[in-house]
Amino acid sequence: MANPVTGHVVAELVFFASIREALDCDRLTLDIKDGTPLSELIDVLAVEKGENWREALTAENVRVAVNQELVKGNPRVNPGDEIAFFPPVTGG
Amino acid sequence: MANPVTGHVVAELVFFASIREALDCDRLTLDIKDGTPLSELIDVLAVEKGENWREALTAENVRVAVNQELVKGNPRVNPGDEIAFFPPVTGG
Amino acid sequence: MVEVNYRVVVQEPAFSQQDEYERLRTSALNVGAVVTFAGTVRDINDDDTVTALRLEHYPGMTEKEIQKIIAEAAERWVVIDATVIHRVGDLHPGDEIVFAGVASEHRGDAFEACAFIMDYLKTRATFWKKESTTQGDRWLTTRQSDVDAAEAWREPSLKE
Amino acid sequence: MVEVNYRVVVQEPAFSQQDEYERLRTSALNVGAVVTFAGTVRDINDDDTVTALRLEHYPGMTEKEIQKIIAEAAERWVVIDATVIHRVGDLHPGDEIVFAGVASEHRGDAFEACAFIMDYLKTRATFWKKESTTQGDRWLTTRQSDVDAAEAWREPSLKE
Repeated sequence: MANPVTGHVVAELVFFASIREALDCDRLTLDIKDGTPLSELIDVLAVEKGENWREALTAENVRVAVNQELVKGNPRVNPGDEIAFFPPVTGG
Repeated sequence: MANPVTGHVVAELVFFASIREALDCDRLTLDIKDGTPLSELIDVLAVEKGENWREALTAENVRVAVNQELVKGNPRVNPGDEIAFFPPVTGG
Repeated sequence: MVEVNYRVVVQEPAFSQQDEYERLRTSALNVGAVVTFAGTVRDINDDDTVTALRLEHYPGMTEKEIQKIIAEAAERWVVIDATVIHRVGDLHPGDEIVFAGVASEHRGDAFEACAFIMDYLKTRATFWKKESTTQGDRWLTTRQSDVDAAEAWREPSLKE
Repeated sequence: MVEVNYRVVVQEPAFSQQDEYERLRTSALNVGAVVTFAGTVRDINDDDTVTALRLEHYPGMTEKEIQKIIAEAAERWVVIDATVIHRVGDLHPGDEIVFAGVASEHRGDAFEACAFIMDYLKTRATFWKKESTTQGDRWLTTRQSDVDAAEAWREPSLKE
Protein backbone atom coordinates (compact mmCIF):
# COMPACT_ATOMS: atom_id res chain seq x y z
CA MET A 1 0.00 0.00 0.00
CA ALA A 2 1.38 3.42 -0.95
CA ASN A 3 0.93 6.64 1.01
CA PRO A 4 -1.14 8.83 -1.34
CA VAL A 5 0.90 11.93 -0.44
CA THR A 6 4.49 10.67 -0.31
CA GLY A 7 4.15 7.74 -2.68
CA HIS A 8 6.02 5.61 -0.10
CA VAL A 9 4.92 2.09 0.54
CA VAL A 10 3.35 2.17 4.00
CA ALA A 11 1.97 -0.24 6.57
CA GLU A 12 -1.76 -0.39 7.01
CA LEU A 13 -3.10 -0.72 10.55
CA VAL A 14 -6.63 -1.94 11.22
CA PHE A 15 -8.54 -2.02 14.52
CA PHE A 16 -11.63 -3.99 15.44
CA ALA A 17 -14.41 -4.12 18.01
CA SER A 18 -13.65 -2.69 21.47
CA ILE A 19 -10.16 -1.58 20.36
CA ARG A 20 -11.59 0.31 17.39
CA GLU A 21 -14.06 1.99 19.72
CA ALA A 22 -11.45 2.83 22.37
CA LEU A 23 -9.19 4.46 19.74
CA ASP A 24 -12.08 5.88 17.71
CA CYS A 25 -10.16 4.69 14.65
CA ASP A 26 -10.73 1.75 12.34
CA ARG A 27 -7.80 2.17 9.96
CA LEU A 28 -4.66 4.25 9.44
CA THR A 29 -1.46 4.05 7.44
CA LEU A 30 2.03 4.46 8.86
CA ASP A 31 5.43 5.01 7.26
CA ILE A 32 7.73 2.36 8.70
CA LYS A 33 11.14 0.96 7.82
CA ASP A 34 11.76 -2.63 6.75
CA GLY A 35 11.89 -4.96 9.75
CA THR A 36 10.44 -2.58 12.30
CA PRO A 37 9.71 -4.44 15.55
CA LEU A 38 6.03 -4.26 16.46
CA SER A 39 6.94 -2.64 19.81
CA GLU A 40 8.64 0.22 17.95
CA LEU A 41 5.59 0.73 15.76
CA ILE A 42 3.54 1.06 18.94
CA ASP A 43 6.10 3.56 20.33
CA VAL A 44 5.57 5.69 17.23
CA LEU A 45 1.80 5.55 17.65
CA ALA A 46 2.06 6.48 21.33
CA VAL A 47 4.03 9.59 20.38
CA GLU A 48 1.87 10.56 17.44
CA LYS A 49 -1.54 9.66 18.87
CA GLY A 50 -1.16 9.56 22.63
CA GLU A 51 -0.24 7.14 25.42
CA ASN A 52 -3.77 5.79 25.47
CA TRP A 53 -2.92 4.07 22.17
CA ARG A 54 -0.07 2.18 23.81
CA GLU A 55 -2.38 1.11 26.60
CA ALA A 56 -5.07 -0.07 24.22
CA LEU A 57 -2.69 -1.95 21.91
CA THR A 58 -0.60 -3.63 24.61
CA ALA A 59 -3.43 -4.56 26.98
CA GLU A 60 -3.74 -8.16 28.03
CA ASN A 61 -5.63 -10.27 25.52
CA VAL A 62 -5.02 -8.02 22.51
CA ARG A 63 -4.55 -10.18 19.41
CA VAL A 64 -2.29 -9.07 16.58
CA ALA A 65 -2.45 -10.36 13.01
CA VAL A 66 0.05 -9.52 10.28
CA ASN A 67 -1.30 -10.01 6.78
CA GLN A 68 -4.26 -11.82 8.29
CA GLU A 69 -2.18 -14.38 10.17
CA LEU A 70 -2.09 -14.30 13.97
CA VAL A 71 1.33 -13.45 15.40
CA LYS A 72 2.78 -13.64 18.90
CA GLY A 73 5.48 -11.72 20.75
CA ASN A 74 7.25 -8.88 19.00
CA PRO A 75 7.50 -9.74 15.28
CA ARG A 76 9.15 -7.43 12.75
CA VAL A 77 6.80 -5.77 10.31
CA ASN A 78 7.39 -4.20 6.94
CA PRO A 79 5.99 -1.56 4.62
CA GLY A 80 3.08 -3.11 2.74
CA ASP A 81 2.00 -5.23 5.72
CA GLU A 82 -1.55 -5.18 7.02
CA ILE A 83 -1.35 -5.16 10.82
CA ALA A 84 -4.55 -5.84 12.74
CA PHE A 85 -5.31 -5.37 16.45
CA PHE A 86 -8.38 -6.94 17.98
CA PRO A 87 -9.80 -8.47 21.18
CA PRO A 88 -10.52 -12.20 21.59
CA VAL A 89 -13.14 -13.32 19.08
CA THR A 90 -16.76 -13.90 20.08
CA GLY A 91 -18.53 -15.17 16.97
CA GLY A 92 -20.63 -18.25 16.39
CA MET B 1 -57.51 -60.36 21.71
CA ALA B 2 -60.23 -62.98 21.28
CA ASN B 3 -60.19 -65.98 18.99
CA PRO B 4 -62.98 -65.30 16.49
CA VAL B 5 -64.04 -68.97 16.51
CA THR B 6 -63.78 -69.96 20.18
CA GLY B 7 -64.25 -66.56 21.76
CA HIS B 8 -61.25 -67.30 23.99
CA VAL B 9 -58.76 -64.60 24.75
CA VAL B 10 -55.64 -65.60 22.81
CA ALA B 11 -52.04 -64.51 22.44
CA GLU B 12 -51.08 -62.71 19.29
CA LEU B 13 -47.73 -63.59 17.73
CA VAL B 14 -46.03 -61.27 15.25
CA PHE B 15 -42.93 -61.89 13.14
CA PHE B 16 -40.70 -59.39 11.37
CA ALA B 17 -38.08 -59.16 8.65
CA SER B 18 -35.98 -62.29 8.00
CA ILE B 19 -37.97 -64.29 10.56
CA ARG B 20 -41.25 -63.36 8.90
CA GLU B 21 -39.80 -64.44 5.56
CA ALA B 22 -38.36 -67.70 6.91
CA LEU B 23 -41.74 -68.66 8.42
CA ASP B 24 -43.77 -67.14 5.60
CA CYS B 25 -46.01 -65.75 8.33
CA ASP B 26 -46.40 -62.25 9.73
CA ARG B 27 -49.03 -62.86 12.38
CA LEU B 28 -51.00 -65.65 14.07
CA THR B 29 -53.03 -66.16 17.21
CA LEU B 30 -52.54 -68.96 19.71
CA ASP B 31 -54.65 -70.29 22.56
CA ILE B 32 -52.39 -70.40 25.62
CA LYS B 33 -52.88 -70.72 29.35
CA ASP B 34 -52.05 -68.02 31.87
CA GLY B 35 -48.34 -67.98 32.68
CA THR B 36 -47.18 -70.18 29.81
CA PRO B 37 -43.37 -70.16 29.59
CA LEU B 38 -42.19 -68.83 26.24
CA SER B 39 -40.30 -72.09 25.63
CA GLU B 40 -43.58 -74.03 25.93
CA LEU B 41 -45.27 -71.71 23.45
CA ILE B 42 -42.44 -72.47 21.02
CA ASP B 43 -42.90 -76.23 21.68
CA VAL B 44 -46.56 -75.88 20.67
CA LEU B 45 -45.60 -74.03 17.47
CA ALA B 46 -42.98 -76.67 16.61
CA VAL B 47 -45.64 -79.37 16.87
CA GLU B 48 -48.36 -77.44 15.04
CA LYS B 49 -46.18 -75.78 12.36
CA GLY B 50 -43.00 -77.82 12.12
CA GLU B 51 -39.55 -78.04 13.66
CA ASN B 52 -38.32 -75.26 11.34
CA TRP B 53 -40.35 -72.87 13.50
CA ARG B 54 -38.40 -73.87 16.59
CA GLU B 55 -35.15 -73.34 14.71
CA ALA B 56 -36.19 -69.91 13.43
CA LEU B 57 -37.51 -68.69 16.80
CA THR B 58 -34.66 -69.97 18.96
CA ALA B 59 -31.77 -69.07 16.65
CA GLU B 60 -28.98 -66.94 18.04
CA ASN B 61 -29.78 -63.23 17.94
CA VAL B 62 -33.57 -63.59 17.81
CA ARG B 63 -35.14 -60.78 19.82
CA VAL B 64 -38.44 -61.26 21.65
CA ALA B 65 -40.78 -58.49 22.77
CA VAL B 66 -43.87 -58.98 24.91
CA ASN B 67 -46.39 -56.17 24.61
CA GLN B 68 -43.76 -54.16 22.77
CA GLU B 69 -41.15 -54.41 25.51
CA LEU B 70 -37.98 -56.43 24.92
CA VAL B 71 -37.70 -59.50 27.14
CA LYS B 72 -34.84 -61.89 27.88
CA GLY B 73 -34.66 -65.53 28.89
CA ASN B 74 -37.86 -67.54 29.23
CA PRO B 75 -40.59 -65.22 30.51
CA ARG B 76 -44.13 -66.39 31.13
CA VAL B 77 -46.72 -65.09 28.70
CA ASN B 78 -50.46 -64.75 28.96
CA PRO B 79 -53.59 -64.69 26.85
CA GLY B 80 -53.96 -61.15 25.48
CA ASP B 81 -50.20 -60.64 25.16
CA GLU B 82 -48.64 -59.51 21.91
CA ILE B 83 -45.46 -61.54 21.43
CA ALA B 84 -43.03 -60.40 18.73
CA PHE B 85 -40.03 -62.22 17.24
CA PHE B 86 -37.49 -60.30 15.19
CA PRO B 87 -33.81 -60.12 14.23
CA PRO B 88 -31.44 -57.37 15.44
CA VAL B 89 -32.61 -53.99 14.23
CA THR B 90 -30.97 -52.22 11.29
CA GLY B 91 -32.70 -48.85 10.93
CA GLY B 92 -31.30 -45.36 10.83
CA MET C 1 -38.69 -37.69 34.21
CA VAL C 2 -37.64 -34.47 32.51
CA GLU C 3 -40.36 -32.81 30.45
CA VAL C 4 -39.44 -32.57 26.81
CA ASN C 5 -41.32 -31.67 23.67
CA TYR C 6 -40.89 -34.12 20.85
CA ARG C 7 -42.21 -35.19 17.49
CA VAL C 8 -41.79 -38.82 16.41
CA VAL C 9 -43.12 -39.98 13.06
CA VAL C 10 -42.73 -43.14 10.97
CA GLN C 11 -43.93 -42.51 7.44
CA GLU C 12 -43.44 -43.43 3.79
CA PRO C 13 -43.18 -39.91 2.30
CA ALA C 14 -40.06 -37.77 2.33
CA PHE C 15 -39.71 -35.15 5.06
CA SER C 16 -39.10 -31.44 4.69
CA GLN C 17 -35.79 -30.39 6.24
CA GLN C 18 -36.97 -26.78 6.27
CA ASP C 19 -40.25 -27.49 8.06
CA GLU C 20 -38.62 -29.71 10.66
CA TYR C 21 -35.82 -27.23 11.25
CA GLU C 22 -38.27 -24.32 11.61
CA ARG C 23 -40.38 -26.22 14.10
CA LEU C 24 -37.32 -26.87 16.27
CA ARG C 25 -35.89 -23.35 15.91
CA THR C 26 -39.15 -21.66 16.90
CA SER C 27 -40.04 -24.17 19.59
CA ALA C 28 -39.17 -21.74 22.42
CA LEU C 29 -37.54 -18.34 22.88
CA ASN C 30 -34.58 -19.83 24.70
CA VAL C 31 -33.53 -22.02 21.75
CA GLY C 32 -29.96 -21.03 20.87
CA ALA C 33 -28.85 -24.09 18.90
CA VAL C 34 -30.48 -26.52 16.49
CA VAL C 35 -28.59 -29.60 15.30
CA THR C 36 -30.08 -31.80 12.61
CA PHE C 37 -29.02 -35.12 11.16
CA ALA C 38 -30.26 -36.57 7.89
CA GLY C 39 -29.31 -40.02 6.68
CA THR C 40 -29.56 -40.98 3.03
CA VAL C 41 -29.41 -44.24 1.10
CA ARG C 42 -25.88 -44.72 -0.20
CA ASP C 43 -25.28 -46.23 -3.62
CA ILE C 44 -22.58 -48.58 -2.33
CA ASN C 45 -22.69 -50.86 0.71
CA ASP C 46 -20.04 -53.45 1.55
CA ASP C 47 -18.64 -52.88 -1.95
CA ASP C 48 -21.86 -53.84 -3.73
CA THR C 49 -23.97 -51.47 -5.78
CA VAL C 50 -27.27 -50.84 -4.04
CA THR C 51 -30.27 -50.43 -6.36
CA ALA C 52 -33.07 -50.25 -3.78
CA LEU C 53 -33.83 -50.58 -0.08
CA ARG C 54 -37.01 -51.79 1.60
CA LEU C 55 -37.60 -50.71 5.17
CA GLU C 56 -40.08 -52.34 7.51
CA HIS C 57 -40.80 -51.65 11.17
CA TYR C 58 -42.88 -52.75 14.15
CA PRO C 59 -45.70 -50.18 14.29
CA GLY C 60 -46.33 -49.03 17.83
CA MET C 61 -43.15 -50.42 19.36
CA THR C 62 -40.96 -48.32 17.08
CA GLU C 63 -42.53 -45.05 18.16
CA LYS C 64 -42.37 -46.06 21.84
CA GLU C 65 -38.69 -46.96 21.59
CA ILE C 66 -37.85 -43.65 19.93
CA GLN C 67 -39.79 -41.73 22.57
CA LYS C 68 -37.80 -43.58 25.25
CA ILE C 69 -34.53 -42.64 23.51
CA ILE C 70 -35.53 -38.98 23.40
CA ALA C 71 -36.54 -39.09 27.08
CA GLU C 72 -33.15 -40.59 27.94
CA ALA C 73 -31.38 -37.85 25.95
CA ALA C 74 -33.39 -35.23 27.85
CA GLU C 75 -32.21 -36.74 31.14
CA ARG C 76 -28.58 -36.33 30.09
CA TRP C 77 -28.60 -33.01 28.22
CA VAL C 78 -30.70 -29.85 27.97
CA VAL C 79 -33.20 -30.77 25.25
CA ILE C 80 -35.89 -28.20 24.56
CA ASP C 81 -37.41 -30.11 21.67
CA ALA C 82 -36.50 -33.13 19.55
CA THR C 83 -37.75 -34.65 16.33
CA VAL C 84 -37.24 -38.05 14.76
CA ILE C 85 -38.79 -38.92 11.40
CA HIS C 86 -38.03 -42.32 9.93
CA ARG C 87 -39.18 -43.42 6.52
CA VAL C 88 -40.36 -46.94 5.69
CA GLY C 89 -41.24 -48.67 2.41
CA ASP C 90 -39.23 -48.63 -0.80
CA LEU C 91 -36.28 -46.26 -1.03
CA HIS C 92 -33.51 -45.72 -3.55
CA PRO C 93 -29.93 -44.39 -3.50
CA GLY C 94 -29.93 -40.68 -2.70
CA ASP C 95 -33.28 -40.86 -0.87
CA GLU C 96 -33.47 -39.57 2.67
CA ILE C 97 -34.17 -42.30 5.26
CA VAL C 98 -34.11 -40.59 8.60
CA PHE C 99 -34.19 -37.12 10.15
CA ALA C 100 -33.19 -36.37 13.74
CA GLY C 101 -33.09 -32.89 15.20
CA VAL C 102 -32.54 -31.35 18.61
CA ALA C 103 -33.18 -27.80 19.80
CA SER C 104 -31.27 -26.73 22.88
CA GLU C 105 -29.97 -23.62 24.59
CA HIS C 106 -26.35 -24.34 23.68
CA ARG C 107 -24.58 -26.18 20.92
CA GLY C 108 -22.83 -28.79 23.06
CA ASP C 109 -26.11 -30.24 24.31
CA ALA C 110 -27.69 -30.12 20.85
CA PHE C 111 -24.76 -31.95 19.20
CA GLU C 112 -24.43 -34.62 21.86
CA ALA C 113 -28.16 -35.26 22.26
CA CYS C 114 -28.65 -35.56 18.50
CA ALA C 115 -25.69 -37.93 18.07
CA PHE C 116 -26.91 -39.98 21.05
CA ILE C 117 -30.43 -40.24 19.61
CA MET C 118 -29.06 -41.51 16.29
CA ASP C 119 -26.69 -44.01 17.92
CA TYR C 120 -29.46 -45.42 20.09
CA LEU C 121 -32.00 -45.38 17.26
CA LYS C 122 -29.61 -47.52 15.19
CA THR C 123 -29.42 -50.23 17.84
CA ARG C 124 -32.83 -50.01 19.55
CA ALA C 125 -35.58 -48.81 17.22
CA THR C 126 -37.43 -51.67 15.52
CA PHE C 127 -36.59 -51.10 11.87
CA TRP C 128 -35.19 -53.61 9.40
CA LYS C 129 -33.61 -52.98 6.03
CA LYS C 130 -33.60 -55.29 3.04
CA GLU C 131 -31.20 -54.22 0.35
CA SER C 132 -31.41 -54.99 -3.36
CA THR C 133 -27.94 -55.04 -4.87
CA THR C 134 -26.50 -56.13 -8.17
CA GLN C 135 -25.45 -59.27 -6.21
CA GLY C 136 -29.04 -60.02 -5.12
CA ASP C 137 -31.29 -59.16 -2.19
CA ARG C 138 -30.19 -59.38 1.44
CA TRP C 139 -31.36 -58.43 4.91
CA LEU C 140 -28.83 -56.15 6.51
CA THR C 141 -27.17 -57.28 9.69
CA THR C 142 -26.10 -55.16 12.64
CA ARG C 143 -22.80 -53.36 12.19
CA GLN C 144 -20.35 -53.75 15.04
CA SER C 145 -19.49 -50.05 14.64
CA ASP C 146 -23.12 -49.16 15.44
CA VAL C 147 -23.12 -51.39 18.52
CA ASP C 148 -19.84 -49.80 19.63
CA ALA C 149 -21.17 -46.26 19.05
CA ALA C 150 -24.21 -46.90 21.25
CA GLU C 151 -22.07 -48.65 23.85
CA ALA C 152 -19.69 -45.67 24.02
CA TRP C 153 -22.44 -43.47 25.52
CA ARG C 154 -22.37 -45.65 28.64
CA GLU C 155 -18.83 -44.53 29.35
CA PRO C 156 -18.23 -41.17 30.97
CA SER C 157 -17.50 -38.93 28.00
CA LEU C 158 -14.50 -36.62 27.93
CA LYS C 159 -16.87 -33.86 26.90
CA GLU C 160 -19.19 -34.09 29.87
CA MET D 1 -3.76 -31.56 2.33
CA VAL D 2 -6.98 -33.50 1.90
CA GLU D 3 -9.19 -32.22 -0.91
CA VAL D 4 -12.54 -31.01 0.37
CA ASN D 5 -15.39 -29.07 -1.16
CA TYR D 6 -16.57 -26.18 0.92
CA ARG D 7 -18.68 -23.05 0.91
CA VAL D 8 -17.79 -20.21 3.28
CA VAL D 9 -19.83 -17.03 3.31
CA VAL D 10 -20.04 -13.99 5.59
CA GLN D 11 -23.17 -12.02 4.84
CA GLU D 12 -25.86 -9.78 6.33
CA PRO D 13 -28.96 -11.60 5.03
CA ALA D 14 -30.49 -14.71 6.59
CA PHE D 15 -29.55 -18.07 5.09
CA SER D 16 -31.85 -20.80 3.80
CA GLN D 17 -31.55 -23.99 5.81
CA GLN D 18 -33.21 -25.91 2.99
CA ASP D 19 -30.86 -24.63 0.26
CA GLU D 20 -27.76 -25.25 2.33
CA TYR D 21 -28.94 -28.71 3.34
CA GLU D 22 -29.79 -29.64 -0.25
CA ARG D 23 -26.40 -28.50 -1.50
CA LEU D 24 -24.67 -30.72 1.06
CA ARG D 25 -26.96 -33.71 0.55
CA THR D 26 -26.55 -33.71 -3.23
CA SER D 27 -22.85 -32.88 -3.17
CA ALA D 28 -21.83 -36.43 -4.12
CA LEU D 29 -23.39 -39.86 -4.55
CA ASN D 30 -21.51 -41.27 -1.57
CA VAL D 31 -23.04 -38.82 0.90
CA GLY D 32 -24.78 -40.88 3.56
CA ALA D 33 -25.04 -38.34 6.38
CA VAL D 34 -25.61 -34.60 6.64
CA VAL D 35 -25.30 -32.84 10.00
CA THR D 36 -26.24 -29.19 10.30
CA PHE D 37 -25.91 -26.71 13.11
CA ALA D 38 -27.76 -23.40 13.34
CA GLY D 39 -27.14 -20.87 16.07
CA THR D 40 -29.70 -18.23 16.98
CA VAL D 41 -29.69 -15.07 19.07
CA ARG D 42 -31.04 -15.89 22.52
CA ASP D 43 -33.24 -13.42 24.36
CA ILE D 44 -31.32 -13.82 27.62
CA ASN D 45 -27.55 -13.73 28.17
CA ASP D 46 -25.87 -13.75 31.57
CA ASP D 47 -29.34 -13.08 33.07
CA ASP D 48 -29.89 -9.84 31.13
CA THR D 49 -32.56 -9.35 28.48
CA VAL D 50 -30.96 -8.98 25.07
CA THR D 51 -32.69 -6.56 22.72
CA ALA D 52 -30.21 -6.55 19.83
CA LEU D 53 -26.81 -7.80 18.73
CA ARG D 54 -24.32 -6.18 16.35
CA LEU D 55 -21.77 -8.44 14.72
CA GLU D 56 -18.61 -7.21 13.06
CA HIS D 57 -15.77 -9.18 11.49
CA TYR D 58 -12.39 -8.87 9.77
CA PRO D 59 -13.19 -9.24 6.07
CA GLY D 60 -10.70 -11.52 4.36
CA MET D 61 -9.13 -12.96 7.50
CA THR D 62 -12.46 -14.40 8.67
CA GLU D 63 -13.01 -16.40 5.50
CA LYS D 64 -9.41 -17.65 5.52
CA GLU D 65 -9.66 -18.79 9.15
CA ILE D 66 -12.88 -20.68 8.47
CA GLN D 67 -11.36 -22.35 5.42
CA LYS D 68 -8.43 -23.45 7.59
CA ILE D 69 -10.82 -24.88 10.17
CA ILE D 70 -12.66 -26.86 7.50
CA ALA D 71 -9.35 -28.13 6.09
CA GLU D 72 -8.31 -29.26 9.57
CA ALA D 73 -11.65 -31.05 10.02
CA ALA D 74 -11.10 -32.79 6.68
CA GLU D 75 -7.71 -34.03 7.88
CA ARG D 76 -9.32 -35.63 10.92
CA TRP D 77 -12.60 -36.98 9.55
CA VAL D 78 -14.13 -37.96 6.22
CA VAL D 79 -15.61 -34.68 5.02
CA ILE D 80 -17.16 -34.72 1.56
CA ASP D 81 -18.41 -31.16 1.72
CA ALA D 82 -18.79 -28.46 4.37
CA THR D 83 -20.56 -25.14 4.60
CA VAL D 84 -20.21 -22.24 7.01
CA ILE D 85 -22.38 -19.15 6.72
CA HIS D 86 -22.00 -16.44 9.32
CA ARG D 87 -24.14 -13.36 9.48
CA VAL D 88 -22.89 -9.89 10.39
CA GLY D 89 -24.64 -6.59 11.07
CA ASP D 90 -27.66 -6.02 13.29
CA LEU D 91 -29.49 -9.05 14.63
CA HIS D 92 -32.29 -9.59 17.12
CA PRO D 93 -33.43 -12.37 19.47
CA GLY D 94 -34.65 -15.33 17.45
CA ASP D 95 -32.54 -14.42 14.41
CA GLU D 96 -30.20 -17.01 13.00
CA ILE D 97 -26.52 -16.07 13.35
CA VAL D 98 -24.57 -19.00 11.99
CA PHE D 99 -25.00 -22.14 9.90
CA ALA D 100 -22.50 -24.98 9.78
CA GLY D 101 -23.08 -28.18 7.85
CA VAL D 102 -21.05 -31.26 6.98
CA ALA D 103 -21.77 -33.99 4.44
CA SER D 104 -19.97 -37.28 5.01
CA GLU D 105 -20.30 -40.96 4.25
CA HIS D 106 -21.19 -41.86 7.83
CA ARG D 107 -22.84 -40.10 10.73
CA GLY D 108 -19.93 -40.27 13.16
CA ASP D 109 -17.68 -38.21 10.91
CA ALA D 110 -20.45 -35.73 10.09
CA PHE D 111 -21.32 -35.15 13.76
CA GLU D 112 -17.73 -34.80 14.95
CA ALA D 113 -16.55 -32.63 12.05
CA CYS D 114 -19.53 -30.27 12.41
CA ALA D 115 -19.07 -29.93 16.19
CA PHE D 116 -15.33 -29.39 15.70
CA ILE D 117 -15.92 -26.68 13.08
CA MET D 118 -18.28 -24.82 15.43
CA ASP D 119 -15.95 -25.12 18.43
CA TYR D 120 -12.99 -23.82 16.43
CA LEU D 121 -15.05 -21.11 14.75
CA LYS D 122 -16.02 -19.82 18.18
CA THR D 123 -12.42 -19.37 19.27
CA ARG D 124 -10.62 -18.64 15.99
CA ALA D 125 -12.83 -16.89 13.45
CA THR D 126 -12.55 -13.10 13.62
CA PHE D 127 -16.05 -12.08 14.64
CA TRP D 128 -17.04 -9.81 17.51
CA LYS D 129 -20.43 -9.35 19.11
CA LYS D 130 -21.77 -6.25 20.80
CA GLU D 131 -24.94 -6.84 22.71
CA SER D 132 -27.66 -4.34 23.55
CA THR D 133 -29.40 -5.32 26.76
CA THR D 134 -31.83 -3.64 29.09
CA GLN D 135 -28.70 -2.99 31.22
CA GLY D 136 -26.90 -1.16 28.38
CA ASP D 137 -24.52 -2.08 25.55
CA ARG D 138 -21.50 -4.35 26.00
CA TRP D 139 -18.90 -6.18 23.95
CA LEU D 140 -19.09 -9.86 24.66
CA THR D 141 -16.03 -11.54 26.12
CA THR D 142 -14.78 -15.04 25.46
CA ARG D 143 -16.55 -17.76 27.40
CA GLN D 144 -14.27 -20.18 29.20
CA SER D 145 -16.62 -22.99 28.12
CA ASP D 146 -15.89 -22.14 24.47
CA VAL D 147 -12.14 -22.15 25.09
CA ASP D 148 -12.47 -25.49 26.86
CA ALA D 149 -14.59 -26.96 24.06
CA ALA D 150 -11.98 -26.06 21.43
CA GLU D 151 -9.18 -27.27 23.69
CA ALA D 152 -10.88 -30.64 24.15
CA TRP D 153 -10.36 -31.51 20.48
CA ARG D 154 -6.61 -31.59 21.09
CA GLU D 155 -7.04 -34.55 23.43
CA PRO D 156 -7.47 -38.01 21.98
CA SER D 157 -11.24 -38.43 21.99
CA LEU D 158 -12.88 -41.50 23.49
CA LYS D 159 -14.80 -41.81 20.24
CA GLU D 160 -11.83 -41.96 17.91
